[in-house]
Amino acid sequence: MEVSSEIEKSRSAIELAAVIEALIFVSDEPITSRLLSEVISEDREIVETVLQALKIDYEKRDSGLQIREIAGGWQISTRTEYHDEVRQFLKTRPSAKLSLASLETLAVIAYKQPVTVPEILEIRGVQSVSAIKTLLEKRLIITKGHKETVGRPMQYGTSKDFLIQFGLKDINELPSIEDFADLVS
Amino acid sequence: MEVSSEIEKSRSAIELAAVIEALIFVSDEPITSRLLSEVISEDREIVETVLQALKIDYEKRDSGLQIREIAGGWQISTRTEYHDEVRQFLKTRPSAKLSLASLETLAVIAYKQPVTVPEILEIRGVQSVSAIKTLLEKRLIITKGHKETVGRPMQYGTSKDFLIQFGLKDINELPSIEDFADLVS
Amino acid sequence: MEEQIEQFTFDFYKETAHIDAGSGDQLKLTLGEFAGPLDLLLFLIKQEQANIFDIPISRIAGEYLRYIRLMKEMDIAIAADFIVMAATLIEIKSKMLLPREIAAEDGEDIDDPRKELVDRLLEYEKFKAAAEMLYERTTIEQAVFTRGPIESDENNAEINATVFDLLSVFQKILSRHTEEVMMEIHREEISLADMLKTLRKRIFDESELDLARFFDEMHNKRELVTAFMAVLEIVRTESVKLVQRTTFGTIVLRKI
Repeated sequence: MEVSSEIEKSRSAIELAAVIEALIFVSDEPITSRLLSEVISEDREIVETVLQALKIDYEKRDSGLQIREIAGGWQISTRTEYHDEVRQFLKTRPSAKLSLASLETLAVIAYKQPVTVPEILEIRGVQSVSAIKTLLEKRLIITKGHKETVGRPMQYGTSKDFLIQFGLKDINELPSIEDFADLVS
Repeated sequence: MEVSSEIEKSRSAIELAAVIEALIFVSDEPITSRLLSEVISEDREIVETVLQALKIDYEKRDSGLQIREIAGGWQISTRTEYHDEVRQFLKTRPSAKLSLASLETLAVIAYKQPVTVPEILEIRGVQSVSAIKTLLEKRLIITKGHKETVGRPMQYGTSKDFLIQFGLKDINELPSIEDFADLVS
Repeated sequence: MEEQIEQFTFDFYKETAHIDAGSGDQLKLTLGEFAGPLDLLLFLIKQEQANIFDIPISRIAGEYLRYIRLMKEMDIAIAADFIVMAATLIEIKSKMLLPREIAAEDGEDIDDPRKELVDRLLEYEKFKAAAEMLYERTTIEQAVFTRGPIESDENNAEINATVFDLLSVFQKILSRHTEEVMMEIHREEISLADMLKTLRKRIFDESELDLARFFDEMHNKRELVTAFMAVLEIVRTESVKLVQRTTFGTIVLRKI
C-alpha cells in the first residue's frame, strides 16, 4: 500500500485516535492494525496502544456502539444489549428499495396495467413471479380482478402506496416516453 | 407502525442515548426522529433532546465521527478533517464534479421548484436538456408531475439525494435566493 | 470600435478574429466554461468594467460577437441560444440609436431598451451565485464519509427508484424486445428467389411500386443488396419497367 507523505507525521494522541476511529468506521471489513499503521504512517505499537485506548473509551462513555477486535481486525458494531431494538428496527424499517427484477416488473405493471403474469412474462421475457410477490408484500401493487380469458389469470395494477412512494398525484402523472423524448435516447 | 411492548418503558437517559446511537448506526440511510421514537416507544420530544445531546457529545470528545441531521434524518459520518486519510484508505477519488451548466440548472430547480424546462430556459438563457438528464440520472432531481398549462410540461424538483449530497437538513436550509442579489453589482 | 461593430451582420461566422497564439489557449479554456449566453455577457460586462445598469451596448455587443466568432473558429459547438442573444444585442443596439427625446417630451417615461436584458442578467446572476454555493457545499460534503457496509445491509445491491427509473427501465425492456425481433430477422436470410417473389407480388398487387419506399423496408444491408438485385432481375426478365417522371424524382416500378 502506498503511503502518502503529505500526511503529517506529528499528530496529537487525540487526532490519532480520531483518524483511526474514522478509518475503522468506513472500512467494509475488520481492519488490521498493520493496515492502519501503513495508511497513517505511524508505528504499529502506537496504533495498537491507541486502539486499546479507543476501545476503553467506547466502553466508558456507555455508547450504543463498541470498537472490538474480530477476525484479526478492528470493527465498530452495535453493543449486544441493544440487539432487540436493532432487530426490531431492521424488521420494520420502511424500504423503498427494489431489486432490478422488481423494478422492471413494477415498470411493466405501472405502464401496462391491468396486466397478467403471462403478459408480463411476454414483455419482460423472464418469469416475474417472485418479483410480483415482493411487490405485493411492499404493497406497491394490488390485484385487479381476473381477466376474462382462458384460465382467467389474475390482473395486477399499481396501488395507492405506489403513488405515494413515487410522489404521484394519480397514475396519469406517470411520465410518458414523450415527456422525456428529449432526455432519453 | 407496530410498537413492541417488549421494550421497557423505563430507561435511563444514558441507555436512551445508547440505543438511539445504535439505531442510527445500523440504518443505511438517515433515520428520522419520528421513526426512532416509534421503534423505541418514546416521545418524539425526548428523542430529539437526546439527539441534540448526542451530537454535542460527539463534538466534545474529539471523535473522528460526527452525528448530524441530514435530509430530514440523522446519520453518523466521518468528520471532514480526516478526508485525506479516509480517501487514501478507500482508494476513492472525489466523484466527478457537476458541470457548470448542471450546477446552474440544479440551482434554478432547487429555488424555483416545481419548475418546467421552458421556465429554466427563461432564467438560464440556454437549453438545459442534457443537464436535466444528468441530474435525473444522478438522482439529484425528480419529476413533480405535469404543469396544468399549454402542452402540460413536466415539472422538476430536488430529491432526497440532493439534500444528502449537499449536506442539507431540508430544502429550507438553503440561503434565500434574494441573499445572492446583494452580492450582485 | 464603433465602425468595426457596424460590419457585424448575421454573417459574423465569416469574420476573422485576431488573437495571438499565446492567449489563444487560455481563451479556449475560458470559452468552454461559459454556461450560456447570459454567462458570457456577464463575463464581458465585468471584463469591460462596465456598470450592469448602464451597459455600453455597442461595445459589449461587439465583444460578444467577437467571442462567438472565436468559439466558431475553435470548433466549440455554439448553441442556438448564443445566436439568439447576439440577435437580441443587435436589436437593443439599434433601438438605442432611435431618438428617444420625442417620447420624453410628452413626459412619458420611455423604457430603456436595455431594461429587459438587465433584469434577466440580474436574475440570472443570483442563480449563478447559488450554483457556486452548491458547488462549495458539495465539495465540503465529499469530504464526509458514511460507514462501510455491515451485515444487516442486505439490501445493498438494490436501488432506490424514482419515476424516471421506472420509465427508463420500461424503455429498456421495450428496446430489448425490438433487438430480439431484429436478430431473428437477421438469422433467416431472405434469398434472391424469395425477394423476387415478394417484389413480383407487390408490383402486380399495387401496379406501381415506389423503389425508395421498397428499399426502406429492408432491415439490413444484406436484404438491401438482395432487393436491389431482385429489382435488376425483374426489369430484365419480366414485363416491368423503371419510370422516373422528373429528374431526381422518385423511381417507380410499373407493369408494362
